[in-house]
Amino acid sequence: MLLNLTINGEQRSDNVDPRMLLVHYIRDIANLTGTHVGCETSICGACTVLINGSAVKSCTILAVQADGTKITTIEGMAEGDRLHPLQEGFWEEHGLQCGYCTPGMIMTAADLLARNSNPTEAEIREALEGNLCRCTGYQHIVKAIQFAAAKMRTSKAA
Amino acid sequence: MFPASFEYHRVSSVKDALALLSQFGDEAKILAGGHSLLPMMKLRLAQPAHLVDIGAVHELAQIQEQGGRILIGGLATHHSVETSSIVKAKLPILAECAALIGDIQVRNRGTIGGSLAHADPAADYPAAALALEAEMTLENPGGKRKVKAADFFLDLLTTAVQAGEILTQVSFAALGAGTGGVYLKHRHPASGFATVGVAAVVTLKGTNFDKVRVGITGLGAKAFRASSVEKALAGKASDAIAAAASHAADGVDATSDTYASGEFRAELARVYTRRALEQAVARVKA
Amino acid sequence: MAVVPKFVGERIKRREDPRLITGTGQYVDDVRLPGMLTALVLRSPYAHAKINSIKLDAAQKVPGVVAVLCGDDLKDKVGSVPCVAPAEHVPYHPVLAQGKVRFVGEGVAVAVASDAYIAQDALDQIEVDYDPLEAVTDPEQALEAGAPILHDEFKTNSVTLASVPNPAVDEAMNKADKVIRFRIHNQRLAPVPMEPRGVVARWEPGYKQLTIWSSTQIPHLMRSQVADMLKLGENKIHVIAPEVGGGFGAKLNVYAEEALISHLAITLKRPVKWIERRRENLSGTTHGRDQIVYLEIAANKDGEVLALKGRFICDMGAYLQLLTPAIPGFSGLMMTGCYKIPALAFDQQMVFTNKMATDAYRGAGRPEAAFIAERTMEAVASEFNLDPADVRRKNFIAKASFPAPTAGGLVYDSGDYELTLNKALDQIDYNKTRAEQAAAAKEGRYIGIGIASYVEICGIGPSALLPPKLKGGGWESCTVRIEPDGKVTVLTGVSPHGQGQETTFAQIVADELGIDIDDVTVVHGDTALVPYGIGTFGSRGTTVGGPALMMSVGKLQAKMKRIASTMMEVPPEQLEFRNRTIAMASDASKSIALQTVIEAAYGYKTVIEGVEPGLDATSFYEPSACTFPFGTHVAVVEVDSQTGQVKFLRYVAVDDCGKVISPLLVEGQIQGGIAQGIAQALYEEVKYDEGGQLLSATLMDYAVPKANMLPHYELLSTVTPSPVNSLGVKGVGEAGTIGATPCAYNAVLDALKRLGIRDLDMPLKPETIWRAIRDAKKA
Amino acid sequence: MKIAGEQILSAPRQSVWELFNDPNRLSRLIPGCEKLNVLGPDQYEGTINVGIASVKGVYDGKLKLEDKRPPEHYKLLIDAKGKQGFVRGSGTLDLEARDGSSTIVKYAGDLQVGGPLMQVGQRMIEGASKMMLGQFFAAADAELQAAAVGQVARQGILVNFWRYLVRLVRSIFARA
Repeated sequence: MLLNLTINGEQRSDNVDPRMLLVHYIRDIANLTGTHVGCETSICGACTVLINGSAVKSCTILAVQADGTKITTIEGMAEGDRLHPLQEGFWEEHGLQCGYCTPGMIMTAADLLARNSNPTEAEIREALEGNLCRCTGYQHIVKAIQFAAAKMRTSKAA
Repeated sequence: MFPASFEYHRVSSVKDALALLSQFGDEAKILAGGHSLLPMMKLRLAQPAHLVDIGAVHELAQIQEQGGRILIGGLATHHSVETSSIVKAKLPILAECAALIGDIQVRNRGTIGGSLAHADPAADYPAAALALEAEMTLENPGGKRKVKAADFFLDLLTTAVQAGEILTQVSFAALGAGTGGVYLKHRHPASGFATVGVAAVVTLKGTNFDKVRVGITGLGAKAFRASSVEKALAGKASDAIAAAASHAADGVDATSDTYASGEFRAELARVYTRRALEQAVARVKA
Repeated sequence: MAVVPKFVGERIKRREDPRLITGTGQYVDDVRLPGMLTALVLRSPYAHAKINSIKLDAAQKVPGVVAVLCGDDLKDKVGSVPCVAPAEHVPYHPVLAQGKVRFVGEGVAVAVASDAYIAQDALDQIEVDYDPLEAVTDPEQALEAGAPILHDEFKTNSVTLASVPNPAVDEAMNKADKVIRFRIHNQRLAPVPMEPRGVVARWEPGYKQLTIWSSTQIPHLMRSQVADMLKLGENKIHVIAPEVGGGFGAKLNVYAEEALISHLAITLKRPVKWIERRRENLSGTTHGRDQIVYLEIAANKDGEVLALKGRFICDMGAYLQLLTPAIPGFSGLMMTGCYKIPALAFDQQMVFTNKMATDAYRGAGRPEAAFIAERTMEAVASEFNLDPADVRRKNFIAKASFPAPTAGGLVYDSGDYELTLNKALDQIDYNKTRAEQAAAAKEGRYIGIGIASYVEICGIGPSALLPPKLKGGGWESCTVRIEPDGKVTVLTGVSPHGQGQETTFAQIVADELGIDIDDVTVVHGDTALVPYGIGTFGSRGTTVGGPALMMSVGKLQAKMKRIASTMMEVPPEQLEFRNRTIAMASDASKSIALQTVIEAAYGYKTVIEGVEPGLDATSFYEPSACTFPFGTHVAVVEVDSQTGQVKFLRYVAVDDCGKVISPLLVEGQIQGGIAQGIAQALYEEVKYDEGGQLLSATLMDYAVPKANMLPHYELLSTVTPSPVNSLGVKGVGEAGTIGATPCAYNAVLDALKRLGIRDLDMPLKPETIWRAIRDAKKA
Repeated sequence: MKIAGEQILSAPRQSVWELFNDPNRLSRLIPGCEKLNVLGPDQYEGTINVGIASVKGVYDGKLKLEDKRPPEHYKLLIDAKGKQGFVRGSGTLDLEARDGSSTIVKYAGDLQVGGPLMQVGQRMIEGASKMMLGQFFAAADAELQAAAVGQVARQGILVNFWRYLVRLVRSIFARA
């Protein structure tokens, strides 16, 4: 069936099988492979993208359910060569090792920072309930998100 | 990870959805947020032939206050409940319960109607719905009917929602003066579900309990009202909490799984009931 | 090198990251090839069953399906999944089951289709007629008479029995004030890299060339084994380990699918992709640990430990993967830990059970050893009512004793164990925390302080220590090429997957050659590009790969100095690399631009005798010995006595991994390691029921810790360079894990000490703790 | 998985025994049972269609009765499998006369449940089995009572479940 949506600002129209999951649409039809699959049970969060600004697990949504929405994936975070503050934060603070969970982490953090511009360490850890990382032990991820929060607050104030 | 084929129907009204349900009967399933159904479909444990997507029935997502009651549409996401100014002001315990469901991503997508109708034995909402004496509106081709929370949860994954019906609204009485509620859960370390979750809503008259309602989830096959705890507290002061809470698991065939035995779950139910009641009382007094 | 390093030792941002934070890295599942098909594997739901028949025809008829095969179709076409470690009984291990299945998750059939949805439709149509057999999942029961036998040909479930006897141990047991005995179970764990495994294979018939993209830690070793399995020349197989989303030992292996998917690509003449699903990952990718030890400790009242004796029962699972029976050896050899325990004896009984094979998992044998050593210290402290910190001090190998031979026959390279203990206790303010603990106890609260000092073995070392069948040793390779434009390409045999050698190796090269770090590119994980290498595991990337890099850099430095010396007419030994020049050490104004030397090497207009054209050097570094990083972790926890829940109040780690190339990356390795160590102590457990059903088959049940389940780590360090290699590095990939498990465990047990609780099984789940408290209070 | 429990059925022991040995009637009591054919003496094969919420599956299996001691005891061996998993194991059934008109049924079993269903739903398997047992005994009780008044409860569980629902709906509307 016909699916119309906007992904990272680009309008698309594709014919998809209704049973196709959104994550497979993003990866295999839209060819945006930065969104990953890490589990089958909506736990790991590697597939997190934004739908109309809200973080969601794209493995637990049918592509057809996203009809008419605006989707942002990790590929849509930077503006040209200018990294998003969260991307900068993960780089500055060594918030990633193997990098597989990173896109999902960044998308969830984007939702968190949209709601709470100055989260505490405890709030960040709680917000990451739906994202697993096996490499970092999370501490540098927390710092990365704090870095981004500070930077976004400053640029907002300016 | 790869659902079986099905026919997809997107509807824009409850009426259309009900018509499809009666047309396809048992072969059709309602798709709201999809966070209960799609996980089963991905593993091919559920293979409905028809999916009726009600996601576009926007009026079902509304949260409003009417005549002293808070009306929450079945499609309201956990996130919208968690952040609704109406819910935060009038039913703070429900907002807190919603905030403890799953994770940010799940809360952005999962719906109150989907969660209640699925009746996972470890879901959070049923405990709060029971303690808040919620009333569910079920629509069928013949009209609407209302079911009280106490009559809604029938068994494991089984509710009063009949084949061909849709849960369209959940209604709550706003918490009045002298009333406070708390929801506490022991989160399963992997799934995030409630190993045990306890919602306690208390109304005090002076220093004594006027009304106590305790909803417990996770302990058995379905969420339930801990009536023996409630009875034990009737008219008593808060020093009766510890003794009353010891009845939290009375008469319940407690679930065992790899994480927690029934015996441990029962103990968690008692401990969390006591703590929830104590904190609820503290809230009223504050 | 006289010049002050500009990059080494600095917190350099990783050069891997720009692609990973923008979603442009390429993991196996991101490989897209024209005409590519997708394969899915049907797996056994039974732990032990005879296969009577498999009906594939309905599956083959599903539209879009290209092929459906089962084990019998592959007989004599694909060889056994290899185990290179020595064992008495090494079973035939087919890539898809033949005749019998032996664990839940064993591959039974494969469907290849135009996409995964259709492949799954096909799997649903396959009918397998099984005859269930009795299964055995407990390794001790598996050894009993009458237990179901997994591999009939051996007539026993014993894989092998390895004994290291020592009469001195019995003497010590006789003369000690006390012999303490207890049982330890290091439970079965799943490595769970966030990226599951995956394979893409492409066959180019015209060239008879096979390309395999695999999420592996060992591209070359895997190539050698797959070549054997498929009977292809190694020069006809090109293996690429693209971006690899974590390994933790689980990808230090050769798996059925690497050969199976290659075979399918060859026979179908189309590229085939297989991506592991998480349930397959939890059931069919190697597990770790699952080791029981009956421990005997001979100790004196003053806390001195005289001898250790261990009887190990090691659960190997149903088949032997690449190194399965080799892992427990490290636990035996290292079980004396940082302590000068003079006598050690152990035997290790390895056992087949109806479970997935165990193999390396972060630490591979050393976490078990450290756990034994640290439980030993705690047991002695409890027995004689001594402070656990003092017992450790009493038994530590003294700083002056290095290089220190151990009872396990190893020689520890360098160390100062007491320094890390003291530093950690200072940081936590030990005496004050003990006082707070006592005050809290008076309020009925349960606070515990856990200490663990560890030493581990890295950079596993002379090749003689590795199994002969591995087709590779303990060495590592590296090519360094200075390109004509002055940019440097490093081609390393290690295969990092998160460790960050693209950054650390660039730091080293930039400093050595006096160039900018941005001029260096590090290439890895591609057998067509890099020299034969051993790969990344056992904390060897920098420890063994680093010195190989240094050797090649050294060769190029010498060559460039010779060229510069000819051009400058200065003896080469008076020259050094400095800020893109080669300059006289005594007079920096006398210099020649590096680029001029490079152009001379490539242009070769002036022939220098004994100097070949070009600037390309390859080296193979064979370590003379292993390295032994160490440290002390201290945790403070509070236990909720009513719910059994554990809350961390502090976590302090003092680690010494020798010289540090990148403090930032070292922190990252330690933090991630601690998380996995705590996970073993408190959360994770692969659980099979008695019939062999896997009960922790999804991440809904297997509790990989989340951010809110882990503490904030306070990291400190000491630096004791290793004398073994030119960089002075010791390795850091596994240290955190090895220290953290006993530390977290000891903290919880310390909290419960006043109830008389001394021994609980891991993971210390709330229910385990609650039961122990309840029972103790009843008693 | 070990299950054990007891249930009181309102019929004399002999009637219960007869019911539990009659494949035709049993097939109406087993939740979702689509067929139950006699393979030989005390051996049956059948198909059940189990559905709890959206999770549905068809299971084919064999059932064997052993160690029969009428009218009080038998052992039951079960081996059933479907696309989503399998159930195999054994159990015992003991009937004790409670009084002239009712019987205590004691059951104990050790079941192995495996396959995808178990992998994904281990936390609910126990609850699901209890629920199905509950349905079975409710249907059995209704069957016995109907038989007692000379009726045949033709559709076993479905009829009973429907009656239950009708009662429930009535009670809800009565309260509203």
